[in-house]
Amino acid sequence: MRHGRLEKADADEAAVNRVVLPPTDEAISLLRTMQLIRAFEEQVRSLFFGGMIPGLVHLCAGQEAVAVGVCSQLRTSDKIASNHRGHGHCLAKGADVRRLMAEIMGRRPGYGLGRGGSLHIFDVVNGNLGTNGIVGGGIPLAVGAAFSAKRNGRGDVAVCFFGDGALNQGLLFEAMNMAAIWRLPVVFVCENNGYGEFTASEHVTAGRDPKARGASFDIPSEAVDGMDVLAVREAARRAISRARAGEGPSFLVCTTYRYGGHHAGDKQEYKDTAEIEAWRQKDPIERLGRQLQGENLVTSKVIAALKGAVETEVREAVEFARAAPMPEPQDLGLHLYA
Amino acid sequence: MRHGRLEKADADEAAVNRVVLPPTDEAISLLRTMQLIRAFEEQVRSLFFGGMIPGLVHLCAGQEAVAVGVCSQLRTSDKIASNHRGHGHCLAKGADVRRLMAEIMGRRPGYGLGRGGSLHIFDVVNGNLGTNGIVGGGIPLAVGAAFSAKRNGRGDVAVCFFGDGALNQGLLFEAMNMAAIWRLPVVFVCENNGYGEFTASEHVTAGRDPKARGASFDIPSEAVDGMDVLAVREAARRAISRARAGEGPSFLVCTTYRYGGHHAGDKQEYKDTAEIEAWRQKDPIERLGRQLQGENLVTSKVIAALKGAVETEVREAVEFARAAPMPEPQDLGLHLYA
Amino acid sequence: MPVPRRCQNRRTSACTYMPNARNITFRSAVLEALAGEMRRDQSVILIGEDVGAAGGVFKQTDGLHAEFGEERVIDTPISEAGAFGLAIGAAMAGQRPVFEVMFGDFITLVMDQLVNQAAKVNYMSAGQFSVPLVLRTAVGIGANLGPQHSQSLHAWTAHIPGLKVVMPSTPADAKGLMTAAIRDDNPVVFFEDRMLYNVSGEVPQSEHVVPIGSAEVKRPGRDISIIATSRMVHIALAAAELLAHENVSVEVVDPRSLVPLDIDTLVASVKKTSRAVVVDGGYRQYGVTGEIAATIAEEAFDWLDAPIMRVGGANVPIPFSKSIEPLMLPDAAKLAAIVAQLLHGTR
Amino acid sequence: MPVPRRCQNRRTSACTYMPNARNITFRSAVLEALAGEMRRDQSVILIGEDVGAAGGVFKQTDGLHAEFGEERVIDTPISEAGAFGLAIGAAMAGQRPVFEVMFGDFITLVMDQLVNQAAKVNYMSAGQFSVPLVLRTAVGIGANLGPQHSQSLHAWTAHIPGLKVVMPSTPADAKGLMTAAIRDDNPVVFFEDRMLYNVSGEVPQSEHVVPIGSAEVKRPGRDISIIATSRMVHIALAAAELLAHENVSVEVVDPRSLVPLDIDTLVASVKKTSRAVVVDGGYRQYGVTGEIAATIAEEAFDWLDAPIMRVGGANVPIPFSKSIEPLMLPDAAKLAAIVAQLLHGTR
Ligand SMILES: Cc1ncc(C[n+]2csc(CCOP(=O)(O)OP(=O)(O)O)c2C)c(N)n1
Ligand SMILES: Cc1ncc(C[n+]2csc(CCOP(=O)(O)OP(=O)(O)O)c2C)c(N)n1
Ligand SMILES: [Mg+2]
Ligand SMILES: [Mg+2]
Repeated sequence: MRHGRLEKADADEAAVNRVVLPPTDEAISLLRTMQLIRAFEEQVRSLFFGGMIPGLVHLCAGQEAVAVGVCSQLRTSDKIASNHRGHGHCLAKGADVRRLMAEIMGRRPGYGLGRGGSLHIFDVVNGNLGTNGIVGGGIPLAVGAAFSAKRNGRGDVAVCFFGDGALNQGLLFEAMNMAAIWRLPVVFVCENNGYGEFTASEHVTAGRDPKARGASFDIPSEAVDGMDVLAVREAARRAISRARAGEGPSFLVCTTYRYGGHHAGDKQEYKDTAEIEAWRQKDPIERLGRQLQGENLVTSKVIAALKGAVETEVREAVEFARAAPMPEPQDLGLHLYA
Repeated sequence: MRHGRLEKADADEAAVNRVVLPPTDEAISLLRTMQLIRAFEEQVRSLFFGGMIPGLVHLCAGQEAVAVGVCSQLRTSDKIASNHRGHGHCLAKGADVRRLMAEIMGRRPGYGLGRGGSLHIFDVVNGNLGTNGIVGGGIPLAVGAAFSAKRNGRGDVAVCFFGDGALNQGLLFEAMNMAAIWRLPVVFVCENNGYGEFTASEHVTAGRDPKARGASFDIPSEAVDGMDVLAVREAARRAISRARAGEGPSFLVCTTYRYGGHHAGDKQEYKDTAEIEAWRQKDPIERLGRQLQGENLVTSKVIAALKGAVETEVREAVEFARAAPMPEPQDLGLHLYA
Repeated sequence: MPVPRRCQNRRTSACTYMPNARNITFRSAVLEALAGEMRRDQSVILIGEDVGAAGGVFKQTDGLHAEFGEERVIDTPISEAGAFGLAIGAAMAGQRPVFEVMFGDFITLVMDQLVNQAAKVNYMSAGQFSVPLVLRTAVGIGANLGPQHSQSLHAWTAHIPGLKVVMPSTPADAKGLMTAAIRDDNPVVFFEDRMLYNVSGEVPQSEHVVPIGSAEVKRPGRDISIIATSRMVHIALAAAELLAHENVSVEVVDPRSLVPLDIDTLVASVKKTSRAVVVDGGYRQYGVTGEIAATIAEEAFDWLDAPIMRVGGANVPIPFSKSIEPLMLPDAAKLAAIVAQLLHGTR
Repeated sequence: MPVPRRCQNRRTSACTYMPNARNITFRSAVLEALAGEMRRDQSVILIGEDVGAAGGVFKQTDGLHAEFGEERVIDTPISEAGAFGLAIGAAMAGQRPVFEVMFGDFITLVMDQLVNQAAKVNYMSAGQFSVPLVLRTAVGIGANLGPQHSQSLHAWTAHIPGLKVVMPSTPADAKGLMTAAIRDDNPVVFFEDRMLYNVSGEVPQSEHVVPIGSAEVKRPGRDISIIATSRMVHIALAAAELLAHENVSVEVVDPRSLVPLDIDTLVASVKKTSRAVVVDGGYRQYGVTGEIAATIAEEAFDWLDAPIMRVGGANVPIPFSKSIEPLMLPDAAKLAAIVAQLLHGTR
C-alpha cells in the first residue's frame, strides 16, 4: 500500500492519541456531522455528473473525521480558513446546508450570490474565512485572524486546514514562523491524504516526517490518525486549549484519505484499487458507529435514523437550490467594493 | 551578549568541527583571500563616504571566513549564488578585483557595464550567478544550477549564500524541499550574523536551532563556527563531497558577525559596543594568522607582506575604476534581450 | 512553390506556407512543438505540476513523460515560486526549460522570480548570462472556474522590459510560436487560452516557426480594423462574418505577440480602414487595449475617422455561475454591435 | 470662511481648504496621517519590516513604535507573502492594517495575496467580509538603487478589479489620501515616491481627508494639458514654468488616484486645451499612460487637435549608474520640448 510512510509516523503516536470517548450527546453529534458531510458530498457528486454543477468540485468523502474532530472543539467566534476541498470544513463549522448547496450550484441564495462556487465559500456568521482556490492561500488568513484574536483578548482561536500538497508552499513556513514568534492562537491542520492532484506526496515531499516541519519552529507538532474522529478531537482539544491559554500555535498532521478522485470526474488511474479498499476499511463514520455500538451508547437503528435524517436534509437543500434563481446580470458588479 | 542563542548551537557542534590544518599553500591562500576581501571592503567603505559610490553598499567585513572557507572547496565550473552582502563571495569565487570595483563604482568596465552595481555582480567565467537585491532570490537559482549540473553529470555543484534574514523566506523551504527530493548537488550556506537590517534575528526567527529547518527535509544540516575559516572549510568539504558524490544537498548554518552596519552609513544604534567588541575578538583573519604562526607555518612578516600586497591590489583596482568611464547613453538599452 | 493554403494575408511577411498541413487541435499543436523541440535539443526540459505521467490537467503534456522520461519531464511539488526560480537557475546554467504554471491566476506566485530575476539577468550581467526559458500558462474565462482560476494577467508581463509575451490564437500559430519561444534566448511568457485547446485548424506537420513579433491579418477588410488577441480573434472573425452580411468589411488583425508588438502591421491596417476596435480578454482597466489603442492613435492620428474603441473583460472578479460568467466578455453579436455603432457614429 | 491658500484649482470639488497649514515634508505628512488614524482608531495597526524601533528604512514610520508600542507597530520577519497574508486575515477579522512593503519592487512577492485574496474577498463573500487594508510602498527612480530597488509597478495593481490605487504628489495630498485610504473599507495600494519624502509643502495640521477618486488641477492653463502622476507632477509643473516663458499656457492635472480614476476632470481639461500629454514614472510599455490616453481619446476625440502623447519610464531595467539612471525619466526641459513639438506640430 502506498501512502504508507505516513502510516508509520501515525503508529508511533498511537500511544499519545489514546481514545477518550466523549459524552454520548457529543459523540452522536460527531457522528451526525460526519454523516451529513458524507451525504452532502454524495449529492454534490451526483449533481456534478447530472450537469447541475459547472466547473470543478473537490470532494472530501473519507476525510470527514478531520473537519469534524477539529471543529467540534471550536466555538462560533473562532475562525477557520479552508482550502479547495472544503465542504466538510464549512459544514463542520456550522454552515447552512441550503446556502452551501446553493453556492456550489451557482444559485443566488448561496453564500456568495452563487458567484464564487465551491472554491469560495465564506460564512461570516460561523467564522469561516473561506474555502480557497489557491493551495496554501488560506493559511496566512487564519494566522491573521489569530493575530486579531490575540489583540482582542477574548480567547478566540483560528484553525487552517490544508492538504499535504500545501506542505510544500513556502507560505506555510512563513506563516508558521510568525505564529511561533508571536505565540498566536492558531492550529495548523494538515490533511495528509497522500496525494496532491495526481501526484503521490512521497514523490514531491522531502523528509520522513512532516511533523518535523512544524517542530523546526518549536511548534508542538503531532501526528494524528485522521480516520479516527475521536483521536482528531483529542489532539485538537489539546492544541486548541494551548492556543486559548496563550501558549501559541500547534501543528497537527492528520493522516487521511480521499475516496474519490482529486475532483469529481478524476478517474484516479494513479491509485490502485487495493489501496482504496484498504482505506475504506478504516472509514471514520463506520468506525465511530462501531465504537458507539460497542459501548452500547447507540443502536444501529439510531445510526440509520441519523443517516436518514441528514440525507433528507441534504435532499431538501438540493431541492431548495435547484428551485433557486441564478444570479442576474446586475449581480455581476455587486460587491466589487465594500 | 545578544546573538548568543546561536552561539550555543555552535558550541554543541564544536566536536564535529575539529580543525584540520590544510597544507601551507592552501592555508596561505585562505588567509590571503580573507585579507583581500577585508581590504576590498575597507576601500569600498571609504569610497562610499567619499561620494564615489552611489546607492547602497552592504559590506561583509567580519564574515570573510564563510565565503572563503566554502569557496576554497569549489572549482571554477561550480556555481554560486550570492546575496546583497556579496563582495566576499564574488572575490572568493575568483572575481577580477578591478572589474568588481568598477561595477560597484558604476563604471563601464564593470561586470555589468556599471549598470548593476554592488547588488548585481555576475561573473560567468567563475560561475557566479549573481549577487542579488532580493532577500532569498538567489537560493533557487543555485538549486536550478545544481539541477543542471546533475543532468550534465560532470560532478559540478552549486552553493547559495544567504543571511539569517532569508531563513524566513518561504522560497528557502521550497528550494530545500526540491533539492532534497531530487538529491541535487547544492549546499545551502546560511551566514547567520544575528541581524536582518536593524532587527535582531531572534526577534523574528522561531525555533532554537536553525539547523532543524534543513533537517526537517532530511537534509544533513550542521552548525559551523563561521568565524573560523578552517571549520567552515571542513564542513564545506564534507558537504561538497557529498554533493559531488550524488548524495544530495546539505545545509550549513555558519554563525558569524558583520562588524559594520547593515549598509555603509548605518550607525548600528541597535547593537551595543560590547557585543561588537566581543565578536572582533574572534576575527577570522587574526585567528588564522595566529594558528599559522602557532604552527610556525608563516611569520608575522609574511602575513604583513600578504596584507600589503592585497591592499596594493585593491588600491590599484580603485585607481583603475576611478579612471574608467561611466556608461554612455547608448548603454542604457544594451542587453535588454539576449 | 505551391500556393499557401488558407492564407488570407496580403502582407507576405506574416503569411506562412504550410506544407503537410493537417487539421489538428490547438492542444495537439502546442504538444507537437514541445515534442519537436525536445527531440531536437536535449537541453529542452519541461517543469511543472502534474505535467509528467498525468500528462497535465488539460492533457496538454500528454505523452511527453512517456517519450522523454522523468529526467526531462519533471513533476514539481506545489512550490511555484521555488520551482520557477529553479527553472531560471537551470536556464542560466545551460538548460532550456519550459515551465508550466497550471492556471494563469497562479503566475502571481512567480512574479518576483520573473520580474526581478528572469527579465533582468541578461541586462544586469551585460549578456554574460541569458535566461532561455518559456513560461507557459493556461488562461481564459468561460469554463465556470471562478475568480481564482480564470484570469489572464498578460498585461502584467507585457509591462516588464526584458520579457517577450506571446498569445497565439490558432493551432498553427500555437505550434509556430511555441517553437520560436523555445528557441528564443530570452524569457518568453506564453499564454494559452484553455477554451481554444479543442479548437482545430490546419497545422504543418513539419517544423513550423512563427517569428515572435509579427502580427498577422487574419481577415482582410476595408471599413474597420478589429485588433484582437488570442481567443478574441475568433470572436472578431465571427463578428466580421456577421457584419459582412450588412456589407461592412472588417479587417481582423492578430498581434500574436504583445512584446515585441508589431505596431507597423497594426498601424498599416488602421491607416487603411481609418477606424479601429481593440479587443482583449483580460480585465479592461489598465489592460493591454490601452497601450495598443494609444500607440496606434499616436501613429495614425491623422487617419482616424473615429476614436479607437476598446473592448475587454468586465472589471470585476470573474464569477463562476453559468448565468453571468458569459457577461465578462463580448460575444460576436455584441462586438458587431460595437463596430456598427462606431461606423455609424451613434456612440 | 477664509480664502484657501495655495489653491490653484478652479474646480471647487478638488480644491481643499487648508486650516492651520504648515510647511512640512511629504514624509512627515504621511506620518501625521498614520499617527492621526492610529490615535483615532484602535484597530489601525502597522505591519512591515523594520517599521518598529528602527522607524523604517526611510524614517517613514519614525516615532510610531514609541507612541503605539509593539502591539500595534509590528516588525515582521522577511516574509512578505506570509506577512501580507496575515494582514489580510487580520483585516477580515476586524483590524485595519497598514502593511508596508519596503521597496515597491518587492510587491511582486505579495501579488497572490493581493490579487487572489484581498481584491476579491468582498466580492466572493458577497460583502460578508471586507478587507480594510492599506498596502504602502516606496518607489521611484533616482537614488541609484538599481534594477531591483527602483521600480514602480502601480500599473499592475491598477489592472486588478477590487483594489484602489493611490499616488500622491504633494505633502497635503499624501496626508489627505493616506487618511482616506486608512478609512476606506477596501484594499488600497498607496505608492510613495521616495524622491518626494524630503519635498515640503503646506499641510493642514488638523484632520485632512482627500477623497480617493478626485483628480486635482495643480496648475490651470489653456494651451495643453499635462496629466501627470506622483513625482511627475513636479516635473510637469517645472516644464509648465519653462513653457510659460515662451507664452505657452500649460494645465497640469494630477489624477491622484488611478483607481478610481476621475476621468471627468481629465476630460474636462483636455476638452478645454485640445491637446494632452500623459506622464508617468513607471515603465512606459503597457503602463498606465496607455489607459489614460486611450480613455481620454475615447471621450474627447472630437476636441483633440493632436494625438495624445505619452511619456513614461524607459523600457529597460533601471540602471544604477549615475551617468545613465537620469535617462530613465524625462526632466522638465525634455518634457517642455515634447510639449513644444506637440504644439507646433513638428513631431
Ligand atoms: C497555488 C496553486 N497551485 C496549484 C493549484 C492546483 N491544485 C489544486 S488542488 C492541488 C493539489 C492539492 O493537494 P493537497 O494540498 O494535498 O490537497 P488535496 O487535494 O489532496 O486535498 C493543486 C496542485 C492551486 N489550486 N493553487
Ligand atoms: C525580498 C526582500 N525583502 C526585503 C529586502 C530589504 N532587505 C535587504 S537586506 C535585508 C536584511 C537581510 O538580512 P540577512 O538575510 O540576515 O542578511 P545580512 O544583511 O544580515 O547579511 C532586508 C530586509 C530585500 N532586499 N528583499
Ligand atoms: Mg493531498
Ligand atoms: Mg543577517
